[in-house]
Amino acid sequence: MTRYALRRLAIGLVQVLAVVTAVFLLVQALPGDAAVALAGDNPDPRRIEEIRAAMGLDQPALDRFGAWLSGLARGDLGVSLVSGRPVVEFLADGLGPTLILAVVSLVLLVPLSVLLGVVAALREGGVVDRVLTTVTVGLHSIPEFALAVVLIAVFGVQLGWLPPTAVGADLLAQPQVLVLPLVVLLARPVCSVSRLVRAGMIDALASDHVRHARRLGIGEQRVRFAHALPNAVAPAVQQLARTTDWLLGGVIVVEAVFVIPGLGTILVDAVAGRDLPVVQGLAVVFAVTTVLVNLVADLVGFRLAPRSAVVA
Amino acid sequence: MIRVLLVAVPVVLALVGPLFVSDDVPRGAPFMPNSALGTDFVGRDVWQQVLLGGQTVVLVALLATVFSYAVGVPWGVVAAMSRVVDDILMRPLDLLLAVPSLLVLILAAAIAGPGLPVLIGVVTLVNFPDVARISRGAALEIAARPALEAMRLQGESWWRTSVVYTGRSMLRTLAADAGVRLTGALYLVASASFLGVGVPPDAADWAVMVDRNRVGLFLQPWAVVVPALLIVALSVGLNLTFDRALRKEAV
Amino acid sequence: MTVVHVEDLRAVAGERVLVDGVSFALAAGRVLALVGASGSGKTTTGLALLGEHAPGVTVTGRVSVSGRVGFVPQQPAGALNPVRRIGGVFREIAAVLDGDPESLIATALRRARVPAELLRRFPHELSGGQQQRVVLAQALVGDPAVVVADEPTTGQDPITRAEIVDELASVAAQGVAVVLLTHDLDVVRALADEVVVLRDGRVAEAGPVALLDAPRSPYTRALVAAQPRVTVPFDGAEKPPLVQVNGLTARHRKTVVLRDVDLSLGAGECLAVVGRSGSGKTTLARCLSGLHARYDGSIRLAGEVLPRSLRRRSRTQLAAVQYVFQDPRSSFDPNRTVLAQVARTAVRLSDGGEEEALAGLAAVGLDEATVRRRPPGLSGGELQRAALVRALLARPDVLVCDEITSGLDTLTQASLLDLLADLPCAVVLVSHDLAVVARLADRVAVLHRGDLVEHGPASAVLGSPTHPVTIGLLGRAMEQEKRT
Amino acid sequence: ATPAAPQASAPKAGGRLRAAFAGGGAKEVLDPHLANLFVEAARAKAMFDKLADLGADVSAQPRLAEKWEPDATLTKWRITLRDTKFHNGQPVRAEDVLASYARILDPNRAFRAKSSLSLVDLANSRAVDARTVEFALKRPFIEFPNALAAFGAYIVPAGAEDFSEPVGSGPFSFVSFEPGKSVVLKKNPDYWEGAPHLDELEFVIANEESARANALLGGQVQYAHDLTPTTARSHTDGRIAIHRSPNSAVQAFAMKLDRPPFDNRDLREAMFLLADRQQLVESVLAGSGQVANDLFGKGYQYYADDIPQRTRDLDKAKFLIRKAGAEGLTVRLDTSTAAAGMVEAATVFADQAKGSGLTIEVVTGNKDSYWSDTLKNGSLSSFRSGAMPIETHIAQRLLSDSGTNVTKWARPEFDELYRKAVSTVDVGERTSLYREMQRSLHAEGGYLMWGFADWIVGAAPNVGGISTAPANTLDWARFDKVWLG
Ligand SMILES: Nc1ncnc2c1ncn2[C@@H]1O[C@H](COP(=O)(O)OP(=O)(O)OP(=O)(O)O)[C@@H](O)[C@H]1O
Ligand SMILES: Nc1ncnc2c1ncn2[C@@H]1O[C@H](COP(=O)(O)OP(=O)(O)OP(=O)(O)O)[C@@H](O)[C@H]1O
Ligand SMILES: [Mg+2]
Ligand SMILES: [Mg+2]
Repeated sequence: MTRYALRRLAIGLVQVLAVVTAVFLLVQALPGDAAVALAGDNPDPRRIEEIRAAMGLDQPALDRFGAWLSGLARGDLGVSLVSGRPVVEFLADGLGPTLILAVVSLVLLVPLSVLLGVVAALREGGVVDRVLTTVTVGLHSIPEFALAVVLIAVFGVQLGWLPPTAVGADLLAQPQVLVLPLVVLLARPVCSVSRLVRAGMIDALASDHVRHARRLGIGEQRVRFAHALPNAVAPAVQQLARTTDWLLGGVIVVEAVFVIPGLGTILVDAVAGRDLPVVQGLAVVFAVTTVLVNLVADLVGFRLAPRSAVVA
Repeated sequence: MIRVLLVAVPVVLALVGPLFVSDDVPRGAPFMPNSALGTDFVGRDVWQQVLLGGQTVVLVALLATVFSYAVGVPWGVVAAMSRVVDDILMRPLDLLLAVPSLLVLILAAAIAGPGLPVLIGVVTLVNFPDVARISRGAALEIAARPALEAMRLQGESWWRTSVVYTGRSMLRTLAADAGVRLTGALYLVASASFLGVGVPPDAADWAVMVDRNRVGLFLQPWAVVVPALLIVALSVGLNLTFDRALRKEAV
Repeated sequence: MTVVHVEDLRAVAGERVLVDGVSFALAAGRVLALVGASGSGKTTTGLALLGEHAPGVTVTGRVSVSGRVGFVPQQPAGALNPVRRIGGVFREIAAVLDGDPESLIATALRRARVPAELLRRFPHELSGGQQQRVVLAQALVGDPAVVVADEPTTGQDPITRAEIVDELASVAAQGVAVVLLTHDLDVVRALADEVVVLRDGRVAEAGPVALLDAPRSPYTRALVAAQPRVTVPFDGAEKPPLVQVNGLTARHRKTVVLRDVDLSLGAGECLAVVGRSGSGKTTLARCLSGLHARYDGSIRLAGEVLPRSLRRRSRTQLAAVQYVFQDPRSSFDPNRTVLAQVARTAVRLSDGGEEEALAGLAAVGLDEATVRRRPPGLSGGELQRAALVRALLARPDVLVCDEITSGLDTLTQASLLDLLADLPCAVVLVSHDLAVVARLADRVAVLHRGDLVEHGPASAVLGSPTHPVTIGLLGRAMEQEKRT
Repeated sequence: ATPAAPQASAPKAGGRLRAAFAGGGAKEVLDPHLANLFVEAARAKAMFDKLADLGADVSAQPRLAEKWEPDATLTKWRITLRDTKFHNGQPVRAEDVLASYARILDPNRAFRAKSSLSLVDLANSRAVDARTVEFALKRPFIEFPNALAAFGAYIVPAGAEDFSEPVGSGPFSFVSFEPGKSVVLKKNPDYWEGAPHLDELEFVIANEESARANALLGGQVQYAHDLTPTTARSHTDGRIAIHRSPNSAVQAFAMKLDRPPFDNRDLREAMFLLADRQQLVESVLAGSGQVANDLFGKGYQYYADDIPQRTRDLDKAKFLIRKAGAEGLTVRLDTSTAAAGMVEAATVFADQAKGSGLTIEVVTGNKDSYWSDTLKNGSLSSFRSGAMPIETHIAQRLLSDSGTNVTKWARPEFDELYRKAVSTVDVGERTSLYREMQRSLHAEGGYLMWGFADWIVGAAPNVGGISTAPANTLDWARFDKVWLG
């Protein structure tokens, strides 16, 4: 297992480098650059040239990438083109809110989606199942911003029960500002994860070993939760990994609508501003989390499906 | 019955809606309640926009889903055939999966500029690695089945073994996936509009309508609610239909 | 003391009567065998003792059992939860019973002869025989009054089979009533005190086990008569080799599962491959038929080296070597009719068509109405015959059959054996059943952990075995023979 | 149907006001010379002063400069500074002014005010005494105060380079900064124009318009900058007060005069006549604005308000199109989402051109490179501009050598008029020169300016003292005059 993890980490390193290179090329391919973005409306071409020179954008792209890479090797992510602040500071600023959102979402998501999936599976084809399917799929297909707009309009503005945004708030000191964003964040993953749990649970409940466990006189609740469920969650773990990835990758829409300045906001701003070092720094963070999250998911997956470890 | 209605209403509206739209639409002030569903954010009649706007949503979501499968399924099946090809084909996809899909969306759309083909391309790009992974898994399992080995022993052609049999056997797995994937495609189209990529901001498109008219939610809720409900109805209807089809097949 | 009492048991699925008026009683410490052809209602009756039935089946009649019923299902692998360690499940079972859990488990493990260190393992880390004993131990936790064992010996090699028989015998000796559902008459003879013969859900005959030696009902007589015996065959004349295997070493990933095997087989001969479970028999068969390409060494057909992979075999080469899978159901595509699939061989490999397929199928007793159904509509025995026809339509020089008789009742098995015996082509027969081997084989190859430990004419190998494994396999078979 | 902004009670001292602005994310900085976004401009204005700033009619008004006097050649300007101090207690000296301008004009850097100040001849400018600066200009320029009021031309203490805790002379002083999130300021009790009413001022960032509006509705902020007309219309129940600043931005289409088809004067006029400006204002600006007359700067100093308003005349337009031989022609209208409303306006205009013989095909381009693309490519494009003096508009966009001459309006006689105007001391004479320039632009220019958008700001009903001067002028976003009632 350890050897497997180490090998995966080595591959992960290559992947991170590849992602960073790809992102560099993509950002290079974008029309305009940081100078154009900074110059704003109706810019004077002369001024753009000046900004370009001031930012060092007149250097060949390859040189800049090389310099950035050698910095990375020393653990230095460089400085923002636009503001001149170290990229690490940006990431540190954005990571706080993003982590809070991601962690709280996951803590709520796992039990909730498992519960819904199990309930739907136990009533497969029945009214409860269909209602749950309709509600979760409905929520899954509503764009986040639409859901957010409605929730804010109703609970934030009309009823005034909850703060409509998190503007200027300290997320930990005023947890009530997190309620609406979390509801919006959870709507989609609850659907995708609970539907996988449901499908897995239906298969597991019909399996020979569950039938056999019942015959052995094991209580129904234990049969459901200790025998059927572990089999049902194995496929959902992969989906959870993708969700975690998504949560850590910055949930742009939710951050924008509720004014939570996390990694997603930084990403959008950095891409819009063509602030290449910041985009690169974010790409490193995203790629590393993806590699780690998927590794963890696979290790958990092996734990849940011991047979697959033999194959891997 | 409900299931059928949920799918049929949006699809029929999308397909035949444009036929009922007159060419010279009078423009008024934005968000005025002067007709059945009022006006939208640039003063166009919401009902006319609803009639016009289904085609792109349904088209983009359907085409992008179809393309994701058209690319992803052969990709996965070919990868499943040999270990060497597997590495060549699947490693780059791991890479693509390692870049957050929204970053892909933003970058790709920024490079290619707006337009429906671009949007379809981007949604396909975001979706097909997943499809390829699922198909590869399914194909690997099918390739090990005695039924396929028996066919090869019979000297069956590549077409019959790899395409007809493997394809058909993957249907169940893919059908289970398709409902959620279509929903995901609808959602991506809508999110693209929110991020301002891929579609012109005043396009007649249900997803764009939801985004652009949300500022007028307090003045003219229909402009948001009607297109949003149509999208939700389509997704829910499709998923219920797939669920039902799968349950039938399992029995 | 009677612990099981069944009276007028009926099971109906829609129009169809699955079990019709079955009655029997069983006392503690006694073994009752329910025998009969496939589909005769054995499992349905067994499940009724547990108060269970398949979905869509209605059960009526009186079933009374004093005490708990333990169940040993037909496939232990499926009954064990892949994600749970063995020990955890034992503790759960014990927890719902009275008494000290630790001692309950320890007793059950001792009775089923399961070593305690297995408790820390996952099911996939156990051998088939160990899995079988674990399932038995689960059934024995907390002194059940009755154990129902469904086909406990199917697909096991003679040595394992004998071990299972011993275990059940010792369970019965400890005062537990055992209901045995099987079509293996040797096992019945070895274990049972009483026999109930089922035919199409009705009791054809019932009584003490001795009735198998003097059956009254014609059906029972046919069942018993169809059972093959291990007999040492006569030597046939030595034939020029058709198939030659030289230095065959095969791997699954990195593990070597066959080591330096040399074999030969003459035209029209039958070569039986025997050995314990996991010894590499299937791998050998698959190498021959081109389904397993990762091997060193060579396989020649009539002097010509056969390409390793099917992809590179010509049509004639494909037709020349055909393979019949152990599990017929999974070797058919459930979505197309059996006829359509069988006929493809004729179309692709011998320029024939549907008529030839129909003729071939009719020859094994499958009428057109049956084969125009899809595979799920056919019984295992029928599919097995269809699979055989599918291979034979290629008019092969060599037919490789992997375990094609296990899981069949004696009558169906007998008709299949007749068919094989009359084939003009050479046959490679992989089998656990030495009686079948003795009946058909001209030559015998014995595999043990990937090594070919004995190879020669059947009379020599079966008549004077030299390797301990052969002796073991044969010894067990002969032992059972002797008991009858 | 808009409620008049309720004038809150009499000015009251104290309290903390939170103002929500769109931001540039974590890339924002506090260096006032780098200010680019509205929020940066508002923050810079709260902490710093310029020598001059733009008044309600977008003409330069003295600020840190108490007064200015040009010499007869208009190339030497003597500026007297107010007697005031930076937040650190140091006086504001002539030296600081020269150092600030030197920093902006540094050839190796690219500050936004650089081009406006480029006519200052720094080498020959000097500090006469601690409170008097004498600027030498490279050419005569009567509008030099416009340059002093240029965006970002703030006065910082000499030698200031680190702006993590900025020190200025403005009405508020720095307390704390979290990039992309908030800036907290406190009142400068010694401000030369009188201490602000507020004790504390916090700028928070919310990029989404709806988020700013919701935060205001939810009481999380008391001031929300840049709201849409729809939001203004949605909340007429008195929960929030809406403040509109007319003439804050102009919306237009730009035709290029140096290439077909708009090198044809008749066709340009036909375009002018095709536009139904009222409808554009109605549906694109949601009624929150005024019709424009193809001229920049309505209500600003020198604006030619005597030129009659153009209205739609389809028949004449058709005639002119035919005359220009453009019947059946399809023209491509480049637009993008680079500025709000541009795409919508383009679509509406394309609709209005239906049936005129000319077909307008709207092409939405990449928003990130739109402004540089539109300078070079295409013949017809969307255009939008914020407030600036008419002189600046002409200098930047309408002279032969202007950097952002989108319409390629290049006429020696027009350049000459401009040169004459900026060296004319007499206001009346200057005004008539500006009018002459505007008449020729109105008759045959390339800008089809169809509307002026209101700038909309929302505030809690108890907030008083919010001015309705156009965006980017002195009184816009001026929190030292604001109080919490
Ligand atoms: N749900 C059902 N509906 C209809 N028929 C069924 C159903 N379940 C089982 N049967 C039929 O009932 C008959 C008896 O089945 P059962 O499993 O008891 O047979 P068996 O004697 O155990 O056979 P085998 O030796 O193959 O295990 C079979 O013909 C089977 O096809
Ligand atoms: N796909 C596989 N991957 C890895 N090991 C395998 C695989 N298939 C078989 N083996 C191993 O190869 C060995 C030989 O397997 P094989 O199937 O040839 O045995 P067998 O003699 O046919 O046994 P049985 O009588 O149980 O069918 C066994 O130890 C088995 O565990
Ligand atoms: Mg059975
Ligand atoms: Mg085998």
